[in-house]
Amino acid sequence: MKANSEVLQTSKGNLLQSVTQKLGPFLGLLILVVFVSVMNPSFLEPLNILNLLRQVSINALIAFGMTFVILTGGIDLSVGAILALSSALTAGMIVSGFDPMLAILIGCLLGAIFGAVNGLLITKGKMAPFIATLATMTLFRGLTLVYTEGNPITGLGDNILFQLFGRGYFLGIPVPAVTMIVTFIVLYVLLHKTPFGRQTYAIGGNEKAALISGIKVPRVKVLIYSLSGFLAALSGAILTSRLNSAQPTAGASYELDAIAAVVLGGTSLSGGKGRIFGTMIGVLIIGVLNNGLNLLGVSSFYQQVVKGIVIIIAVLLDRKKSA
Amino acid sequence: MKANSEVLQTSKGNLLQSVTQKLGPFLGLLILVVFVSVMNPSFLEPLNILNLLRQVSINALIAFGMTFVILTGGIDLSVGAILALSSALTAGMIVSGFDPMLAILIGCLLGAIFGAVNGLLITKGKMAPFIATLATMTLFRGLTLVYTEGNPITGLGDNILFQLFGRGYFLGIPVPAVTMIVTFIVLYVLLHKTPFGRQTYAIGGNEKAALISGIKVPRVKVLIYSLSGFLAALSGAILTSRLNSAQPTAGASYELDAIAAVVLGGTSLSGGKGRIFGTMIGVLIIGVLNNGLNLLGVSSFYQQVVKGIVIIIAVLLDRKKSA
Amino acid sequence: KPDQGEKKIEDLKIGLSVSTLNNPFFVSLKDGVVKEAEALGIEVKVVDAQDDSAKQINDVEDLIQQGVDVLLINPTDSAAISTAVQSANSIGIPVITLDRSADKGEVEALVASDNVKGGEMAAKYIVQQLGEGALVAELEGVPGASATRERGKGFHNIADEKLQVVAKQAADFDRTKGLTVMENIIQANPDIKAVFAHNDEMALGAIEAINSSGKEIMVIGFDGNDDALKAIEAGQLEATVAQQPDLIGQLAVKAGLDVVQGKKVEENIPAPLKLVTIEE
Amino acid sequence: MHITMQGIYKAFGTNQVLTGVDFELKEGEVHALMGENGAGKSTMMNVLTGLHSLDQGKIFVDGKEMYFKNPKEAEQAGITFIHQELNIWPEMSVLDNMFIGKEPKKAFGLVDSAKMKSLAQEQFARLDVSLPLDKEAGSCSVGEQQMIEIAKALLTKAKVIIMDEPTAALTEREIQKLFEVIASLKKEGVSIVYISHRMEEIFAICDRITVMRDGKTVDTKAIPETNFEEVVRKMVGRELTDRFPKRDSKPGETVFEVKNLTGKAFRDVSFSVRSGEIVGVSGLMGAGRTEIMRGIFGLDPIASGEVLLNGKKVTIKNANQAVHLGIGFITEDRKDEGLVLDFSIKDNIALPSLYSFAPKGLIQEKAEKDFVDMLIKRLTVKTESAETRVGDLSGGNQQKVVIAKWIGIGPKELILDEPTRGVDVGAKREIYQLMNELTNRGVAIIMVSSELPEVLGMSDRILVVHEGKIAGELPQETATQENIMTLATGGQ
Ligand SMILES: Nc1ncnc2c1ncn2[C@@H]1O[C@H](COP(=O)(O)OP(=O)(O)OP(=O)(O)O)[C@@H](O)[C@H]1O
Ligand SMILES: Nc1ncnc2c1ncn2[C@@H]1O[C@H](COP(=O)(O)OP(=O)(O)OP(=O)(O)O)[C@@H](O)[C@H]1O
Ligand SMILES: O[C@@H]1[C@H](O)[C@H](O)CO[C@H]1O
Ligand SMILES: [Mg+2]
Ligand SMILES: [Mg+2]
Repeated sequence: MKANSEVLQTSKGNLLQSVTQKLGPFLGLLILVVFVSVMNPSFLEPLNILNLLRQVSINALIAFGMTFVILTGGIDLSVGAILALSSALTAGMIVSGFDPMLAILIGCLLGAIFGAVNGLLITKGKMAPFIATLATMTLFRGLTLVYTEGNPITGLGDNILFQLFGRGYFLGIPVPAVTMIVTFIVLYVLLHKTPFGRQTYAIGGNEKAALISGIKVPRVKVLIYSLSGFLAALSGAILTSRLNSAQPTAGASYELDAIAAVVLGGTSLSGGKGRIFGTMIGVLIIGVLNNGLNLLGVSSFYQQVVKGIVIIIAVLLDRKKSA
Repeated sequence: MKANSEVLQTSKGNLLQSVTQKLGPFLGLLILVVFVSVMNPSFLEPLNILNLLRQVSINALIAFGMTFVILTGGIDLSVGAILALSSALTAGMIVSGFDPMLAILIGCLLGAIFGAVNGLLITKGKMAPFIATLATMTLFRGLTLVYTEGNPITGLGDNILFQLFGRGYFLGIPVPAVTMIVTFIVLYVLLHKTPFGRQTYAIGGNEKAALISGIKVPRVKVLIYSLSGFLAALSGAILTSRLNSAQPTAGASYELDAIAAVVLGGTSLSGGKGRIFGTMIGVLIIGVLNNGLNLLGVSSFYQQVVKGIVIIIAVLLDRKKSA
Repeated sequence: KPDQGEKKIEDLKIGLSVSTLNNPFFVSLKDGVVKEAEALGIEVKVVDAQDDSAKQINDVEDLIQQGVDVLLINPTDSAAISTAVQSANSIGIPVITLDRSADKGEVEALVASDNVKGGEMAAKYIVQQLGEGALVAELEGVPGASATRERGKGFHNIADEKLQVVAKQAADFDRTKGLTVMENIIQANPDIKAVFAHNDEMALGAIEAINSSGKEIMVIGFDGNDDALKAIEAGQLEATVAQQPDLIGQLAVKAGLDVVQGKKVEENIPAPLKLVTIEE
Repeated sequence: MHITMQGIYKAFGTNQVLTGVDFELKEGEVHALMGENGAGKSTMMNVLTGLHSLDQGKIFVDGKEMYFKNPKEAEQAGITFIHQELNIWPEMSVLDNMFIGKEPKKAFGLVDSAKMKSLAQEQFARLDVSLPLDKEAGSCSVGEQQMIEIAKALLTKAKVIIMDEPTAALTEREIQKLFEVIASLKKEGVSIVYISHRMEEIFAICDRITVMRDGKTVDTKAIPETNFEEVVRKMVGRELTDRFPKRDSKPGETVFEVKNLTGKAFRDVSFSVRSGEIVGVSGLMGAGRTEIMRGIFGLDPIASGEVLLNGKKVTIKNANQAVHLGIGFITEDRKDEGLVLDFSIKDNIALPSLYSFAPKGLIQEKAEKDFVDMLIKRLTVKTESAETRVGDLSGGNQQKVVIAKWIGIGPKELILDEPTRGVDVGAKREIYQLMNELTNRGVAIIMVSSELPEVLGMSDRILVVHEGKIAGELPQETATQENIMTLATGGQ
């Protein structure tokens, strides 16, 4: 126990560092929130906050999965396409008479299977994640169009649970936001408190060493891409309920928003470093930007300019700090 | 000269290897061409081949620049947006009375400057190329929309040189194809015969070692991203001439086609390994796919499915071979 | 011109280039073409530009390569399609455009609804229902698309005089975007009374946003697609400026046939627009 | 535990690496494994522990035929491998590094961090290491990382520990500590396979020795029954006269001088090097020697102080400037910083002098090739061709390529940081000879080394660094292991 005090001492230095690390993106979010609410106080109205939470939940779920993927040093460009494909299949099942909640469950499992395809291409096929998921993005998108013939799938009936899933409230909180929060907690524990989470970091930090340490790298990766697919499908189900229809074009370029959120949250694209809490902040930053700029009446053209600049500044500040 | 025979001997082994390396994608292209022309002989008609060359020239120019970027271990997601922005600015200059060829030149230089911005964010700002160019993609796209107010820019007059640039023929070959071929030759020499090219490979192969060997890594990178921007702008100019207008939404997701071409050509996304000749083949594979599937009357939905599968198979075969 | 007039109808080949098939509107438009052609026993080759002008001119080249006798083009953009039209002209293949015009080149006929007029119809309807000076919002289509420009133009022709357009945001003809953009608009402008969406997809998204806000806001869409008609029946959508995409397709095939057979056709073939409300 | 390996064959593609190895490890013995770079030592151990599958041959563990499918299985059976290439997760804490893949668990499969901490502290105490457990492993020096690996291995309570060059990055004090631990493990009946290129160590702690050459075992003997010369002869297949070739040094003018150099990890560093002189730099692990050299070469920022070349003040803000001034830097980690592993020998050697082959913009390939072939011959790099991928060479030959690359710029001043780390005796001697040739031609050399015999055998003068400062300077004549260690540990 002697050594302990010594350990604690530097622990403090590290604690501070890890606090600013967490605080970095958080401060950015705070500044943004203050700015927007000064400019337009209606931003802070409870109704808008609830709106905001519901709006971000879809990107959040995708970005959670993306966090795991990026932590292993990978990337998943196919999430938007998986969202569209699984949501079309789910809607198809509902229309053909499946119980909606069962259909959602099957849809999410299908999403996990699509994700597993990515994982297998990357591990067994030794493809770079970028190119593997770029190819499956095209493939899944194509399959969606083939399946839907380019038309939205409607007529999803009025099962109350299904409607609540995307549109309802639970204790006054929008159900999608509840789904998001519960998922966050589960994934937080998975990532930070279990061997699986550590293995995720270990693979991204040094894959060779992970392999030598007996980590079943391919298995972990396949599971992680499946998780990403599952979460994409889950967010697809929320979207399907919100829109009361499955859109063949749903989820286009959602991968980019998710990746941006992960990076804004301080997770390194080269893997091994980052936290899911940061991703939640990143998601909120993007959400507040979208919502806030709309509230401020900024034209959608300028919105893109602002978004680009905010991402640059946020990442630059993060780099400065860690340097 | 004694040592030479010894050297030659294993050179042969290496030669064979490098031939199959080049031949890998080439074989894929050949199979594709044979297949399509058997199914629809009109594919091989000279007119269609010329068409094809013109069609691929835009992706080719972008993919050439992308090859350099990827060889350094980077990626450039902003090329499509640079294409749109520079082409809008070029069109703006033409409309306001600039000589069209001068405007194109300035447009290309502006493209190089936008590329340099990427380069600086990546080197000075220490941002990951993926996120830096993702941010500038959003930014440049936004600026394009702001500048054009979302409208295409038309009324580009009827300067004959400008029209020839995208639509004309030189010795019976479409001018864009000529531009592509000339650019290919210049870049081939640059990459394989000059110190600059060697440095490009070295940076991708081991950036630290390159730095310690006295290579001005930041300078080389900035130049390479500028080259990428320049070529995106050049292809933008061709597109502007072909469309006789600048489209604010032009170039959307062109980055993905370019990256796919580079990877299909056997260049590794982790940098340091690959060749521009392969990229040319990759571009042709994608071009033949697009053109061929149209000729075969495959519905656009299935086209995406086929494209996704072809990319997967091609990359998998390439991996197998090199393993 | 090559004397295609001698060809039998069954030997004719029609090329159709569609701007995108990711939108039910254009799917119906395509179906209109295909059904009409089938009925006449004519072969149709369809290509899909996926909303990319550059891809579209490649597509048109590929159609020409396949020896089509007449080209039906639904341009992604009126300016960008001109060169493709010109190259068709240069080898004597007649061109008919659908839904959107071509700025340059010789086009035998444009089969389309009058989008400017449609925009005006929507604005007039709002004025008629809510009176002058009502606060309204506008959900715009893909920035730069001719439908966006023209519907916006028509709408503002009236609205700038008689209504107050307090919010105007692009939602790219997309239902999902229609939903989120509308949520934000409501938050920023709680007092709006009506919203005009440049198409039904966005209108349907907006309705979901309005429903969850609990406000009473009148939504007017554009297109008249199946979902929208159902929503009108259900009392959720106030009205839509209905186009008849399948009719546009049919008329285009007829016109194409006429041209090939050497008959004269009208330069502008209008497909009637109809304001659909619950009364209809 | 008793292990026998019989007639093991292993090839990577067409590269036949093991061609019938026999090896026996008895319970409670320390068994040295020696051989030139590329002889197949690491590969044999990787085959044993299941990282690589074998093509032919038999493995018996305690008399039972047994083949491990992966390192984890071997570890669970009691065989732990401290790899030659450090398996560090630079972004993770020291603690996490030690427990990846074997975290103690509590309820619900959650990780038990408290237990992890106490287990780790136990091992650190045993090794006398005082590293904060939550420090990022990447910010630890190579030596510290090596200690983490050793502690990690001790955690497994193994019956067999394979140590592949564990001391390559350690300094005397850590090495002594490690030897104590090895002795106590031996008492507990643990068997140790000890792979090293350092003769002294082998004779100090091992019971038996197996020598390998070209993928075969040449001989196994009890240590008392053999000697230094015999081992070397068996390793290289010929007689090797002296370890350190005779130096005939005639230092000239001062070529290089630093005055009061201060940077992040060092203060007030002043010294000079004359032409034709080798200045050795010694010190404990983490003393800051590498950082000083990086500062001089422009890789890390300098807070104050000056650098003089041929008496003229120069500013070096980046490596490019250093190279232009004729300074070469052979870094301590050749794979990470020295070489582009996917490049050919030729492309690596030509890298810092590319522009001299391209007077008109295009690289004159003939000139480049002739130049490289000349260097390959002069340095006797063992290869079939200049086009061979550097990553496919043995460690010693890789190191020669790094040196060739810097000779190629025609240097006035060469900095060598651990120039023979992980290099076998034969190749070591060739590198020493090369250093002598260079100094004969007037090149000034700074040699950072943690191997005391090397420092003593090759330097004309020795600087000792302690906690970022020059603690003293010893002329070759009076320097001994003892007085160097005294200075290095802060004594006077
Ligand atoms: N994974 C691999 N793939 C291909 N070749 C390999 C691989 N691992 C080792 N080799 C080759 O096998 C040979 C023996 O290597 P090994 O690492 O076993 O040598 P060693 O005796 O440990 O040498 P050193 O003393 O340098 O560590 C070398 O030629 C090496 O290039
Ligand atoms: N990248 C880094 N970040 C932070 N600290 C570092 C880094 N590299 C080295 N250090 C620290 O700087 C100090 C000096 O390290 P350096 O590598 O220069 O020592 P050295 O004398 O060369 O020893 P070694 O034999 O281990 O190379 C050590 O305390 C080390 O922990
Ligand atoms: O007319 C069409 C439809 O309204 C469609 O919804 C979007 O594009 C327009 O051109
Ligand atoms: Mg070894
Ligand atoms: Mg060192």
